[in-house]
Amino acid sequence: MQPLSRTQITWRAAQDIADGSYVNLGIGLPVLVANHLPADREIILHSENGIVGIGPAASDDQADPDLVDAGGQRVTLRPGAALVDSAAAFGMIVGGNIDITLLGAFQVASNGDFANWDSMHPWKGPLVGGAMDLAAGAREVRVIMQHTTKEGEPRLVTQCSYPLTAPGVVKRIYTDLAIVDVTAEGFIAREIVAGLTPEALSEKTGAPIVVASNCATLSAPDL
Amino acid sequence: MQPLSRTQITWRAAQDIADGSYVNLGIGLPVLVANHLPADREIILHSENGIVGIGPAASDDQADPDLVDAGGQRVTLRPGAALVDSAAAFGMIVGGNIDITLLGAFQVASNGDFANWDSMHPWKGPLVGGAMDLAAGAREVRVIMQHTTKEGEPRLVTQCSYPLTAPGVVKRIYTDLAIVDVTAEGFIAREIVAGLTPEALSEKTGAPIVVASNCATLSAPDL
Amino acid sequence: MKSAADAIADIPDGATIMVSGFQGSGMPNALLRALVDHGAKDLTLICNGAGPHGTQQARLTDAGQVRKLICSSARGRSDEPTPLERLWRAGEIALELVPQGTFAERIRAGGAGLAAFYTPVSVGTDLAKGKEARDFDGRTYVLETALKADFTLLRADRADRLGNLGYRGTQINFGPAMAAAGATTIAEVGEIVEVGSFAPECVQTPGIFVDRVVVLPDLR
Amino acid sequence: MKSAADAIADIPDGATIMVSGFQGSGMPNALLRALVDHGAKDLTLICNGAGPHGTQQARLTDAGQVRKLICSSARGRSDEPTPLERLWRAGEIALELVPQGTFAERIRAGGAGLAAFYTPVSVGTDLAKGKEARDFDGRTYVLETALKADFTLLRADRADRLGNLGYRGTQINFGPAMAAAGATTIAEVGEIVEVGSFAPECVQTPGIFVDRVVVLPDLR
Repeated sequence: MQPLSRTQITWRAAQDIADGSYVNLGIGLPVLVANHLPADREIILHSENGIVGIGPAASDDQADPDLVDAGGQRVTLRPGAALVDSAAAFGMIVGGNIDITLLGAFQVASNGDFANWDSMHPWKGPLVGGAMDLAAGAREVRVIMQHTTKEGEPRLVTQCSYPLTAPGVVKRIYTDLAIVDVTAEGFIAREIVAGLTPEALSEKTGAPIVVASNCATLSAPDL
Repeated sequence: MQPLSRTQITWRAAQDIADGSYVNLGIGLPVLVANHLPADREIILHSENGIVGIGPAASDDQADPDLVDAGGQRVTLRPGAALVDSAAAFGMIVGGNIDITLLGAFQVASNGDFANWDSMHPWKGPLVGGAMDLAAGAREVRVIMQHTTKEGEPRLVTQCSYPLTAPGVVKRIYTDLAIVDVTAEGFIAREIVAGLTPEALSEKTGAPIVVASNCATLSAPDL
Repeated sequence: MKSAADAIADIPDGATIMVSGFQGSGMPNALLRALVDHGAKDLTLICNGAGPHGTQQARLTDAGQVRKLICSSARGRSDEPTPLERLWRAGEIALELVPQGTFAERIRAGGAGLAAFYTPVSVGTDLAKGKEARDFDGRTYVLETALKADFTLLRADRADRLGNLGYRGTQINFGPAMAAAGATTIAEVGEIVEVGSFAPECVQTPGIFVDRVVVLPDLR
Repeated sequence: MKSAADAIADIPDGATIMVSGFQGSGMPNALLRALVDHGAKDLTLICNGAGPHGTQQARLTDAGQVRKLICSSARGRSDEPTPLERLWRAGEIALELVPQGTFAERIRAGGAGLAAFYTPVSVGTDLAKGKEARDFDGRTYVLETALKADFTLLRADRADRLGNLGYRGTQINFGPAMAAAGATTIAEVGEIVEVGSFAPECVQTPGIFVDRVVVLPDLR
């Protein structure tokens, strides 16, 4: 059994983004999806601090502290980009103009609830950023995360133990082991890495998970 | 007794606008105030369809159907003008950024209520435009109107018989006969045209009106 | 889109349609003309003012295609009732009169995904009757609900292939707010410009809001 | 205004202050530095995030000048608690955590004269606890109140004599909304440009919202 690397997960998630989509990529793993968007598709990346049309990451000599994405990374603009203020940028999100948001998560529940903002850290200050706005506003919420914690605890669960970011919104999850859809019937595995049995997948999943009859092999190029 | 002409009323109202003010002039008589603004003051005219900084009326060869004020008049822009959308333009109004609005009215009551939108016409369709937004949002509402109707009925009243535009907002009224402040004690005449006695003014006014002890003569140049 | 007729062909009976424009500036006359020809009826029209006689917008209401008009002005300018005023008096068209700033703000709220807001405008007037009033910090506000539309029709000066729009002068008026509040937004423009022609900080309506563009060069 | 110190000299103890900026871009560091030196205390600070250690904004909170912080992030990046995190844990600074879009919209509402609005964001989460929930058309929304300030501090790239502002890149972030929501808005800019330099359709913050401008040429 060969789990996908972090880079491979982001590659795989990128393949599912349709031509013409407006997409917001969350901080962390999701933002790396930008590196793998198919070149033949026109996909427009949105950042909640006011960019519609992020271009490639800035090289050292391009880097401009006044051209940053939501994670603070120095970026460029693609031709045809627009710069707007934060209220307008979030208006696009909550107004339903972002086709897909890809977000990281601590946990996703089989009813689509997910948690990604409050790590319940004993002394760190609270941080929510734009997570709840994206979760409530985007037309489709997809999550990218490891299938289990470092300690091997499932992150796909029947009920989130961490405070929710939004209830019932996640439609698809990309992990190192599987692509899992969140349906009215709960988790359904659409792709599983080679060598992982349905039983082994169930063991690593904290809620009932059905393997689709047409379940494919989850794979990605060496990256 | 020599009442002010319509043009003279607008001239007089213009003299009371302080340097540096942002001003919105209502359709009809008020918009003519723009012709008489003192040249040594920087007064910025706002139009609710999205102009901050209206310039002089357009000459025939300047006239552009895509540069109009709220009354549909073809205008120019002053240097430093901004063009914004209607939501932003009304945000300026309701958000309290218009120092003064000058509006026409059917009636003003001695508690500051006024009526200028619904003429109670038997068959005409309703029209409110931006009147209520200006009335509720501007920092100071001043009214320009004839002191009485064509039939001689008072327009300054104890209670408006026409539907209100806003309650309790008018601070000052410019008429062909007087400048009247609306105070907690009711109407107080600050200036009266020469030859008009306090008694004659009271007769033409539908509510108690006090003539200020320092009441001046209301006059304007021949225009 | 090849033509205005193509662009509006899928507007069904009963649709809610926003139409930008103020005092003639920014009115999407080609799209409106196509909509009259198309014949969709039972429309709810959200447009700041009733169009003066002879305009494409007036043709739409005069033809009886509009069931309800949400606006800040439905008054004709003539000494005789306009066809719209007659339809209204006869109960064949419903009017919802809204203060113009509240009208703009309701559309802006619809585009931004909000359901409703509290505004001080119209408090104490007939237009606040039947609306929920509520005090915040000692001032009274009324509750106004957001407006959204199935289709938005607007005119701009130019567009790029991504749907970014630029307006001439006061054409802009309700365009940006309506573009955001329409599920399908259709713009008629005078020119298609190269992608990259707009300065990024000066895109008056970003293409994310625009679904269809019709080029009508004789508009310019 | 000659200096940042002059521009903020009348900020009293207990004032509510909005500060623009996101990930360092658009932070009015000269004004913040002056405010630390000025020493006003018991401030309510409305700023998207707590400033990283060493920034002027962090100096303001670390110095105990802030009684309450309204933000979408108050988390430090280090393995040890930041001074702000210590003050918060000790109960010496109050935190109001707001989703970033709701934060922006509350400020925008304050500038536009609205009292409150219903948003779908945060419904069903801990951040909606204690807030009024209400259904519109079958979806649940929570009531969020507008934010206003006595003073807004922001950075822009350039200004003209009328106070019109232009921003570089992502400097814009909360600037336009906060400029409108502040009773007194103070901008620090790198350059004063001639009146007429801005294209009218491209004035990112119109001068009507701006009260004071400080020119700091070394900002550019």
